[in-house]
Amino acid sequence: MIPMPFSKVVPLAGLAALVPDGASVALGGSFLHRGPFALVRELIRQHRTYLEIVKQSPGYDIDILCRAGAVARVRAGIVAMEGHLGLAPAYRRAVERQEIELEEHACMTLTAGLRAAAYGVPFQPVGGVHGSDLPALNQWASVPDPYGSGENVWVIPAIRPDIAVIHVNEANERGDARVYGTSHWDRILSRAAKRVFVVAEKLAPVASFRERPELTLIPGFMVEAVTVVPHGAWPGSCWPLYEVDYPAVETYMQSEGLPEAHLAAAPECREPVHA
Amino acid sequence: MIPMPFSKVVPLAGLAALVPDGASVALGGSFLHRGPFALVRELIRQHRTYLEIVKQSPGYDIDILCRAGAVARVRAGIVAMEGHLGLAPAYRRAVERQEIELEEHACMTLTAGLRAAAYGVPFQPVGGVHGSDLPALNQWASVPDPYGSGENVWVIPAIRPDIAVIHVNEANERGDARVYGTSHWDRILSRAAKRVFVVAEKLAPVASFRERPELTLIPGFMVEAVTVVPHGAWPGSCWPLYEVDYPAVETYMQSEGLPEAHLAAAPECREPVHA
Amino acid sequence: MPERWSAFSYLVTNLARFIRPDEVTFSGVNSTPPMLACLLAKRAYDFDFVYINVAGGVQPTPSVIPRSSSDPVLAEGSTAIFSNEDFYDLCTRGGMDLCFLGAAQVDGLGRTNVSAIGDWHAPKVRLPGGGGGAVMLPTARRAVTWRTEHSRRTLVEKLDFVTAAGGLHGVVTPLAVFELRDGSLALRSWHPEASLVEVQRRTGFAFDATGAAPTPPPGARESAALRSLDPDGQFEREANVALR
Amino acid sequence: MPERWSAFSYLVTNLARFIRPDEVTFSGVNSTPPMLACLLAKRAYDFDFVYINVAGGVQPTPSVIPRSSSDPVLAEGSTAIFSNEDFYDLCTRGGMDLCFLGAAQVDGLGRTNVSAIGDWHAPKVRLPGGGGGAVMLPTARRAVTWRTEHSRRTLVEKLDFVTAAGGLHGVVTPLAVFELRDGSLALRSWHPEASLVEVQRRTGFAFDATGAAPTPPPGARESAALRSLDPDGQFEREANVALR
Repeated sequence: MIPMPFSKVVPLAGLAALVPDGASVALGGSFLHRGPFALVRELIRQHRTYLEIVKQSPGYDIDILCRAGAVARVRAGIVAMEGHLGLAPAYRRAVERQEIELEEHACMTLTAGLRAAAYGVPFQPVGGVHGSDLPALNQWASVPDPYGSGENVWVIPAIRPDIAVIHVNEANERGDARVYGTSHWDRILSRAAKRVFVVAEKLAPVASFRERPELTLIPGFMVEAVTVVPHGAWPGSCWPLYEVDYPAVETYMQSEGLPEAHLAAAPECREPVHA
Repeated sequence: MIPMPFSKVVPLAGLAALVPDGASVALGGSFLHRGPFALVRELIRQHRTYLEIVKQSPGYDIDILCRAGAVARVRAGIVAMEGHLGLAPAYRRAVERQEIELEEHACMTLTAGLRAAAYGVPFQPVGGVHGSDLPALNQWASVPDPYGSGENVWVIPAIRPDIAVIHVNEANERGDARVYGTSHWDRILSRAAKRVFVVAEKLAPVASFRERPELTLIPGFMVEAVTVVPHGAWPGSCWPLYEVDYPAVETYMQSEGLPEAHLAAAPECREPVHA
Repeated sequence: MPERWSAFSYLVTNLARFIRPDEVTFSGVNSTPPMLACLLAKRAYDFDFVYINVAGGVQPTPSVIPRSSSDPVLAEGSTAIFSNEDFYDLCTRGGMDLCFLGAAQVDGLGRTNVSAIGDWHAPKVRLPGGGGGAVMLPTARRAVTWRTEHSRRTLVEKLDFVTAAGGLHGVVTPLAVFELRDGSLALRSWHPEASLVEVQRRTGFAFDATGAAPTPPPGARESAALRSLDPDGQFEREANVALR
Repeated sequence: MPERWSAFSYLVTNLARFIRPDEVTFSGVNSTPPMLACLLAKRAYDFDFVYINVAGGVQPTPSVIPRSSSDPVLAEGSTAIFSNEDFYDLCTRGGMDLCFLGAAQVDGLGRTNVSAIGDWHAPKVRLPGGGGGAVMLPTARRAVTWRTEHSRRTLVEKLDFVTAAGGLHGVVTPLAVFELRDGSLALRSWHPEASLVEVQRRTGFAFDATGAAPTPPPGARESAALRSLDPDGQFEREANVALR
C-alpha cells in the first residue's frame, strides 16, 4: 500500500536518498540503453555502499558503481560495455580480485527468479540449463515433473529486489510510466521488486495517459516516487530521444578511479531538473 | 515456423475450416467482451464436434457450442452469462447431464497451465489454492520448496491448446494484431497455443503498426491466419466500437435448441466480409 | 431522520464500508454489487483508494455504469491497463489489500463453494466455477463476499464443495454483515429491521455475536452516491434482492 | 573472378549462410557479427525469414546500422515490439529456429564457456557471463556461435567452465566453419587461403573433417550487402579480426 500524495515527483537527490546502504537494487534497461544512469551516479555522489545490483545485462552502471566501491554483490546474466567497447573493466577487476560477490545467471534464470517473486511463489521452473555448470555453482535444485513426463526441470528461487529503478520516456505526477521501443526486462523487474522508483525523461500530462492507457508499462499505484532527469540515461541511449554518446563512454573508459570529471559532466549536473 | 505468404487474410469460413473436429481451442476475451464469437458461430455452421474449449471465463461461446453439441470437454475457471443474465443454461445442463467433461479451474490455475506451455516447462507453480478441493479433483501435485522455506506450492501441468482464436480491434495482412482496453487473458493464450488465429474488426495499414509497435499484442509471425469480421464479437462488446447487445443476448437465452434465427442474424451473415 | 435501508442499498453500501483509505481494492467478473460498492465509495467517502478492476481499469472514471462488472467501460479514464495476469500476480505476491469475490455457499470458516450444489461429479446445480476464489481468497490481504439470499442454503454448516479456502474477511447479505474473528465468521451487525434471532435462525453455521448490533443506517452521502449510480433503479430491479 | 574473403566478410557471411527461409532467427546483445549477418541475409538472399532481435524488433528496417547489437534502432520499422521475456519464452517452448549466441571458449561437443578463464571462483579473466546461452543453447532448434580468434585457447579440448551445453549447430571463425554432426563439431569448410592442416593445428579439439572443403567464395550479392552495411569499414575495423 502506497499512500497517495498529490504528486510523487521528487528531486533526483531525494530519490537516491530513499535507497539505503545495503539495499538490493534492480536496475532497468540493458547495457547502454535506457538505464537509470542518473540515479546510479547520484548514488555514487551520496557515497552509497554495500549495494546488491540485480540486472540481466548491466554494463556502464555496474562498472561505475564498482569504481566507486558501492557494490557488495551482483546478480546478473551478462556484463559488458558491449561490442567494440568490450568487457566492463572495473567490474571485471572487482570480480577477479574477489572484491565483490557475483551470482552468475543466464538472463532467463535471473528472470525466472524475478518471476517467482512477481507471482508470489517460492521458485520458478525455467527451460534449458541442462548440462550447464551454473546450477551446481548456484546450488539450484531440479524438480522431476510430478505429472510423469520423466522430465527434470531446473527451478530458480524467488529473487525479490528491495527496489527497482526504471528509466522511462514519460511519467506523470501519479507515477504512471511508459517507454517506447523495447521494455527490455523492465516489466518483470517492476513486478518483482518491493518498491518501484521511476526516473523519467519528462513529465507528460495525465490526459495523455488516459488517451492510450495500453502504453503504460507501470501503473502509478505501484510507483513510490518519480524524478525527472532529461537525458538521464546518458551516456547511454533513450529511444527515440537520443543515441549512445560513444565519445563520452570512451572517455569514461580511458579514465581511472572515480571518474570525477565524468560525474560532473553528467546531464543531471548540467541541466536544471524539471521537478 | 509459419510460411510467409503475401497475405494471411482468409474468409471466415476458411478460418473455421482450419479447426479440425476434436481440436483443443482456446478462445480469447472474457464473458460477453471481445470474444471470437463469429468464429464460434461458424464452427457451429460447419458442424464441428468433439471440441475441447479452453478459456478462463467463457459464457455465450461455450453455451451456444453446447447447444450445438460441438463440445466434448471444457477447461475453464468461471462460466456464466454474467450479472443479471445469470448462469449459462445450455452449458449448465450439459454438465449436469454429464454430456460434456469439465476440468474446473480457478482462472489463475488455468493460466498457470498456459504459462507452463508458453514457457516450455512441464508445470507451473501457482499462488494460493491451499484448502481448496480443486487440487484433489484435478489430481494436481504440490511440490515442497526445494530451497527450504517449508512452503508447499501447487503446480499445474502445462496446458497447450492446439489453437488460440483471438478477436482483436485491428490486424494487418501479415497478422500483427492489437486490441484496445484490457487484453483479458489473450496474451498468454496466444503464447501457449500451438497455432494462433486472429479475427479482426478491421484491417489497418502496416504503417499504423510501425508508428506504435508497442501496441501490438501478437506479432504477425506467430499468427497463421486472419479473418476480418466487422462486429464479429456480437452479441458481445468490442471496446471502444460497440457495447453488448443485451436484447440480442436475451432473445438468444429465451430460445431453445440450436438458435437458427440467432445464427442467421449474426453480423457475419448480414454484412459482406472485408477480406 | 436517518434514511432506511433497502435490501439492495444494504448490500451494496455494507460492501463499500469494507473499503479502507489508500488500499488497493479489486472487483472482478460477475460482481455487480462490489463494482457498485467501489464506485459508491469513490463518491461517498472522503478518502481515496486504488480501485482496480477486471476490465483492466486503474482508478477509472467510467462515463456510464455498466450492467456487466467486466465491461470495458470500467477502464475508461484509466491511465493504465492492468491486465488479468497483472492483478492476479499482484494478489498472489501480497499486494492486493481488498478483493471482492463471489460465492454460492459460505461456511462458518469463511470458505466458499462456487462449483456445484450436490455431488461435484453429478451435480444438482452446476455453478459458475472456481473463478478468482481458490487463488485470491487465500492470498489477498482481505477478501469479502456477498450473497443476495441469506438462508441456510447459502450460509451453510457444510459446503457441498470447497472451491476456495483461506478465510473470508467479510460477508454481506441483505440481512447481516459478518467478519472473520479468530478464524471464524462472527456477526458484526444486522439489518435494523431484523434481529439477532432472525440472523441465527436463517444462518446455517453457528457464529459468535459478541458486540454485534444493528447496522448503522445509510449516510446521506452513501445514499446519494448509490442513487447517482442507479438513477432509474435498473440495478436494484435486476439484483432482485429482498430482506426476506 | 570470384571475390576474395576478408577475415571479417568470412565471419559475417558464413554466419549468414546458416539462415534458412521462413525460419525465426534471433540475434542478441553483444553480438555485432550475427546482427550484421541477419541484416546481410535480408539484403543478399532471395528468401525471406523472420528476423527478431534483442531490441524487440520483428522484421525491422533500421535506418542506420548500430554499433550496439542491442540498440533500439534495431526495432525501427518493426510492426511489433517483442520484448525479452517474449523471445526467451518463444525459445524455451521450441519456437526459435535459429539463435546466434556468443562464446569465449567452445569445445568439441559444441558446449560453450562465457563465464571465466581459469577457476570460476578465482578467475584469471572474468568474462561477460551466462547471458542467453544456458537457456537458449539447449532449447533453440539450432544455435550458432562465432569467434574472432581461431586458436587452441578459444576452440578447446576442455572448457574452463561449462556455461551452456546442448550442442551448437554451428561455429564460424575467420578460419573455418564447423557444424554439429552426431553430437560433435565437424569441419564443414575452411578459408580457401588456409588448409585443413592449419585448421587442425589451430583447433584444440579433434574433429571429423569428412566431406570438408574450402569455403565457397562470397557471392556478389553477399559482398554487396556487406559493403552496404559497412560502407566506411567501421565495423570491419572495430571487429579487428584477422585470418591469422
